Amino acid sequence: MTRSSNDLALRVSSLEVSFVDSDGSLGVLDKISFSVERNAFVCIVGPSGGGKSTLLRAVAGLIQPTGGTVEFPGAEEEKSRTGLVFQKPNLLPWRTLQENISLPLEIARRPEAEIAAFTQEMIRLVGLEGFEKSYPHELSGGMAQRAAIARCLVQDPEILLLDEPFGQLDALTRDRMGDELLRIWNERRKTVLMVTHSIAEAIFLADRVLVLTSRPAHLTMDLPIRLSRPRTDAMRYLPEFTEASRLLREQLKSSIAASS
Amino acid sequence: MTRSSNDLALRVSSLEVSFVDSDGSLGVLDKISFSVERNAFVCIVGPSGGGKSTLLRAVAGLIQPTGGTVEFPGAEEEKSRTGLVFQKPNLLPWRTLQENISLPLEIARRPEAEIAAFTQEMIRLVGLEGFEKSYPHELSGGMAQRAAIARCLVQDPEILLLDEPFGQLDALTRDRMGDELLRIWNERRKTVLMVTHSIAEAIFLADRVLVLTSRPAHLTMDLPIRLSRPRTDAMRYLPEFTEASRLLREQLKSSIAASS
Amino acid sequence: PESTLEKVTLNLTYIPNVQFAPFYVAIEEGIFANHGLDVNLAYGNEADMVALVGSDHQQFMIASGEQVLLSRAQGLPVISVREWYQHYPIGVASLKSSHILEPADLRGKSIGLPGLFGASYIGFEALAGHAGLSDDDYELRSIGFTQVEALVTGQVDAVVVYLANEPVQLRARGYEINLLSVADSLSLVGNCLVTNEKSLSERTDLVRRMAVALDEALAATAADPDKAFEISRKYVENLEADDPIQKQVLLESIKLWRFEPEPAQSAVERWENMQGILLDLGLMAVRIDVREAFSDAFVE
Amino acid sequence: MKARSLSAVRNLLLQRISKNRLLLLPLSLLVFLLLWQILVLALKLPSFILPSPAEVGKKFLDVLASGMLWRHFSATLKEILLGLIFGVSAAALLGYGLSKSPIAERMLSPFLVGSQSIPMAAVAPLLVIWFGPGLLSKVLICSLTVFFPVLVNTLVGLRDVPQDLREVMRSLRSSPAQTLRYLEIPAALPVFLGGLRVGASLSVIGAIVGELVASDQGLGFLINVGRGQYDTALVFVAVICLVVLAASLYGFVLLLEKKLLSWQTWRKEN
Amino acid sequence: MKARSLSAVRNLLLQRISKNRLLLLPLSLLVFLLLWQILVLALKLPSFILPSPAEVGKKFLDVLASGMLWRHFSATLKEILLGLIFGVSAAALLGYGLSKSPIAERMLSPFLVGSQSIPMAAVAPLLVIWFGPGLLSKVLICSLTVFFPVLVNTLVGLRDVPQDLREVMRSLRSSPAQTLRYLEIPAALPVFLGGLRVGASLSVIGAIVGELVASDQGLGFLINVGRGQYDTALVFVAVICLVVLAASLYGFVLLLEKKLLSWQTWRKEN
Ligand SMILES: Nc1ncnc2c1ncn2[C@@H]1O[C@H](COP(=O)(O)OP(=O)(O)OP(=O)(O)O)[C@@H](O)[C@H]1O
Ligand SMILES: Nc1ncnc2c1ncn2[C@@H]1O[C@H](COP(=O)(O)OP(=O)(O)OP(=O)(O)O)[C@@H](O)[C@H]1O
Ligand SMILES: [Mg+2]
Ligand SMILES: [Mg+2]
Repeated sequence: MTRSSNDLALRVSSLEVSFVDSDGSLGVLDKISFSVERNAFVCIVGPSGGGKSTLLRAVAGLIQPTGGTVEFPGAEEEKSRTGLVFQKPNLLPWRTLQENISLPLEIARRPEAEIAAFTQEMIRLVGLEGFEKSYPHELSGGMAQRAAIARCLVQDPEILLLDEPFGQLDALTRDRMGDELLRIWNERRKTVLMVTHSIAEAIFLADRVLVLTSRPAHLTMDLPIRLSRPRTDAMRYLPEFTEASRLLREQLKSSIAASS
Repeated sequence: MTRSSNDLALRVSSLEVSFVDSDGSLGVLDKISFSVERNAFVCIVGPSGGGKSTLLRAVAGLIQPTGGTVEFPGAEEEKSRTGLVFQKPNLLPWRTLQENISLPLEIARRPEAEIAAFTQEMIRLVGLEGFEKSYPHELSGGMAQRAAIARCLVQDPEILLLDEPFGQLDALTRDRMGDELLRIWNERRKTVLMVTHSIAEAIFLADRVLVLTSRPAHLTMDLPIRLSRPRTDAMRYLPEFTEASRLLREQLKSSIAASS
Repeated sequence: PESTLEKVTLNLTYIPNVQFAPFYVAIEEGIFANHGLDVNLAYGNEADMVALVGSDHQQFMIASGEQVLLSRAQGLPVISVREWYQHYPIGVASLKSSHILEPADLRGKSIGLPGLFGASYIGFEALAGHAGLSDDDYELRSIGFTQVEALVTGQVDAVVVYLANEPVQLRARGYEINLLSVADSLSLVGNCLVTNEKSLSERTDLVRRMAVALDEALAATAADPDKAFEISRKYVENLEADDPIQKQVLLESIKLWRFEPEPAQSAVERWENMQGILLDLGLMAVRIDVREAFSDAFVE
Repeated sequence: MKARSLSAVRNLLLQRISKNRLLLLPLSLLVFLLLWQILVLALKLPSFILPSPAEVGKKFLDVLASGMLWRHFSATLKEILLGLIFGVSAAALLGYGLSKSPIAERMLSPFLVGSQSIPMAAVAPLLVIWFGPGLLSKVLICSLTVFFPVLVNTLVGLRDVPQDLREVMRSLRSSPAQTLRYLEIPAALPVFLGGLRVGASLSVIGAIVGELVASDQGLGFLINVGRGQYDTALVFVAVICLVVLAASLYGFVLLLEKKLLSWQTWRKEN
Repeated sequence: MKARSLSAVRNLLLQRISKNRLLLLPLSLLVFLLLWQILVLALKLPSFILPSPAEVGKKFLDVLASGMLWRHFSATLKEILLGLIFGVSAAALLGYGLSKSPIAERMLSPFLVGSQSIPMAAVAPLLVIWFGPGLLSKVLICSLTVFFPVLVNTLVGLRDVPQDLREVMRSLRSSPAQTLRYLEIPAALPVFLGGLRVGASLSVIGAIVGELVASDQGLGFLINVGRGQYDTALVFVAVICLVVLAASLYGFVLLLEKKLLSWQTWRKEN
């Protein structure tokens, strides 16, 4: 795996976002700048309510930043540049699981056969075989979230934006999905930007971990993780791992203390 | 703290639940029996889609079991016997955070002053000061879930039923909420039945951990946690902790393998 | 041959009814065709039809005399070319038990009428005014077209009716009634054949043929009411061959018709009588020249 | 636990009854006829004011046999169906358009609302001049009647499409047409169909209003005929046909709801 | 990024305009008057069929000055307000009741729907006999008109209350009355108000229909008078008053929506 650091997939410059809420203006993102190299796996951690989801949504183009820019240098085509998995499953309640997962392909007008094949593949990947015909309401919280992940993966986007995608999964499924994610990332050479609330998960998965402060969020740390690939469970006990964990935990604590 | 094992708060006997879904009947809970002593802290772990939420909802009386019974031996009054925190925040979108949290007290027709005081106390407890007047949509995922926890606590129920309450919280808040929960449990002598997908969290918090299999779920393990109270972070590294962790992880793996 | 017939629409008010028997006879017996006319009968609201004829969107209609004056007062160039009715067809009906035998007996009574507009209102006011009564002497109630029902259920003491219809209906159902006829007090202009000034001046021959055809149709109908009734069944829905009530309605209305056109002088009188009432009621603001409201060009 | 199993039994019972709902309609019809007959006997009104069920039944058979009923019924039905097609399509299209442009909505809505409250009788001559006295003007009135409730519910339904599902569609780079097809139509459907329920039953009144003003066929015309001849039984036959027609249209929309919203039983939880 | 900032500018502009919406109504009114005048000039219809805006304006001032307009306007307004109060309360109450009992809904709905499609003109005799020719029968017709759209939307709104929020209320052991107050009313309000929008504008027609059939006051009566005297300008004055009345009622409901649903701007995401 060769990566040139000049080959950027995403550049965020002085990004600012504020909301007009019921009592005045609320600054959420405060001059956030970072970039992500092509095929890198970057995790974001930060306190609850800090602005992590807001950052991802701004990158996905779902909200207009109050200031700053989001660029995709050298992106080939406008389509399928980013794929976003929301914090909530947000499945369409009138579509079965299968129909929910095939939706992006239908929107992209892929041929029928391809849609069926890809959809089935993704359902298998997230372990939902047998529930193809179930409606969202018939799924447990974790199953719905897995379906949402499958719906994103099926688009095969260049940059995967994941907002706490494993929040509702049980420990085992969570580990399995993490492994799968690494496999997919590795196989298909994706760029991944993922919000998580588990420091251990962030270190285990990422090339770099970004730390946001609480609101208004700014970037206080950009920690490279120097663990070799492929990652194995054994690495969790390496000193590098423990050290990264300590650093991140302290940074988080101090940034919360500083802002409150 | 004295606890007699005969002093039961909850007895579940041969509980069975099955759903009629779009293609036939789906057995979810399969003859589940267990009991919870008064003031005990019991955690439930199990694979995603296994039936954990269903179990809690049956205990809360929200769904009618197909078979078996749920009893509350020696419960004094009908009211406030159980308080349930759902897997989703389920806040009322037209009420502010404060109004959402005070809802149970309004329903219980408590005096105004008491409502205001209790509500404010709970908002402080879950760290949402300053967001009293925000509408649910203006809250981040984690903040909404914390509000839902506050809404449950404010009722002061005898048995707390928690369905992955910390699923959307960041690591630090999660730890803090866990500590708070232990403090509340300790102070107010509550019985707690909590679903979690983190094995470590289950061990750290609980007196006993119940393991459910995948669907149709039955109880495969009822593991007492022999760690003293109050729990400290240091205990995470005790051999008892690691052993419990290993046992649970293995049980989970084998029960998934068995059923699929 | 058919192609030489001139197509025209003749507007009748309301819906198909035996009272319009002459027009059905005229079609079926070829009277219209003899005069080179292919007549299409249409039905609708009187005021709407007057507006359509006044604006020359259509050429012929049957309208009551007061409508001609009222609309002319508002500048509609409509004109009567042939009176159909001899007597103004409005009256006041009451149950025998109320002992309303002459107009003066209406004092202190409640009187139901469809509304404060149209022929029934004007006819009633003419009757009452002629008897020296004013609106303070009785109570008028707007009850819509529910006169029969309101009378027999005792909602009102008397109702304003069309002479040829409601009285027949009431008597046929066994109610004994007293009837006051407007025509007994005052000579007014009833239904006439109406066209507009433009047609009259530019298509005089057409108008003449229509007027003459109407004359012949009236005579033919009166000559053989049974046959006319039979012919009407083709046009009027729900008419049983032996329906005694509807047959009576036809006979009663024939009594109201005018067969021999009269000298113009007395026509002016009738129109002036009408105008006087409309002015008194405030329905017309200014006096117009009634001689322009009708044409006696086709009176033989 | 007792309370629970009791209510389970009750639910089962209700399910039974509602399954045999073929029985329900005749039952309520019977109750209705009984009430009517009692009313006739109690009020002692002459039959040309309130005919008895038997008289109306006889009249019904008469006009059915003579073919008269069917002729007028089908005329009205035609107007209604055409009116529904035009009215509903116009309302759905305009509703979609307005939901995308709040300014246009604000500019147009006073006129749209106003158009609802123009009594047909008042503008009849204009209608006749512009659209003739025939089918077109009736279809138009009918469309106008249907139009408004469907429009309002289209607007409300589209406004209530959850914002986060809209975001999903945007994140999938769906075109407006695709968002319409995959998100907006299914999401707004329940409320839209609520409007259609109202519209479908109002459409009957719409067609009749036109017929009452001026016509020579249709059930409204039949009512005029009956009233003109004091044949109240005929009026009742026509009115009952109207009522049945409206109820059928309503029932049809309910069926449609059941079919199109089968996911709704499941929808509750998402 | 360009596209984004462009659309931001556009949004700002639209915001400006919609803030100055006091300007919007006069503007659209002006457009309307212009179109009307053009129509008059183009069609060359005589003024007794389509009077010009100026003629109607003059007539308006006349009848306003004489007090005649206000007398009839207030009579109609009274009928409408009473009709609205009765119709809406009945519909809301019955809607709540029926939403709790699907069987009752199924038994009653054919009759409710049917009652919608009975043309008033056809049952006028019965109405006059039972309720007299006065205020009561008009209020009744008006209530009946309002009733149905509000009922249907109450039913749809209550049916669409999210099941998981119902579960929250149940888990809080809320009584039916409390569930109604804290959950069902606020949750069903948006769709209910949609029904009220339709109902409020239909109520005007309801009152007028009664007045056109039989009355001696009200705007419907004024229309009858104008038509009887071939005073088309007077008819137009009355019709315009009706239109304005309906639009005001509609606007009032919109205001109510804005006030009661202020949380809805935020609601989208929950
Ligand atoms: N549409 C909005 N209007 C007003 N305020 C908003 C809106 N969306 C988010 N916020 C506010 O912005 C802040 C950041 O929200 P965000 O969802 O980005 O947090 P987060 O870091 O993802 O938190 P969590 O980990 O709990 O999901 C919160 O304080 C929230 O109240
Ligand atoms: N109302 C319902 N109708 C039909 N099937 C249902 C219903 N609710 C739950 N299920 C099914 O029951 C099973 C268990 O669901 P449940 O929500 O209890 O799982 P869970 O253990 O809580 O999972 P998770 O950890 O992912 O939340 C799932 O397979 C789900 O599809
Ligand atoms: Mg978030
Ligand atoms: Mg669950």
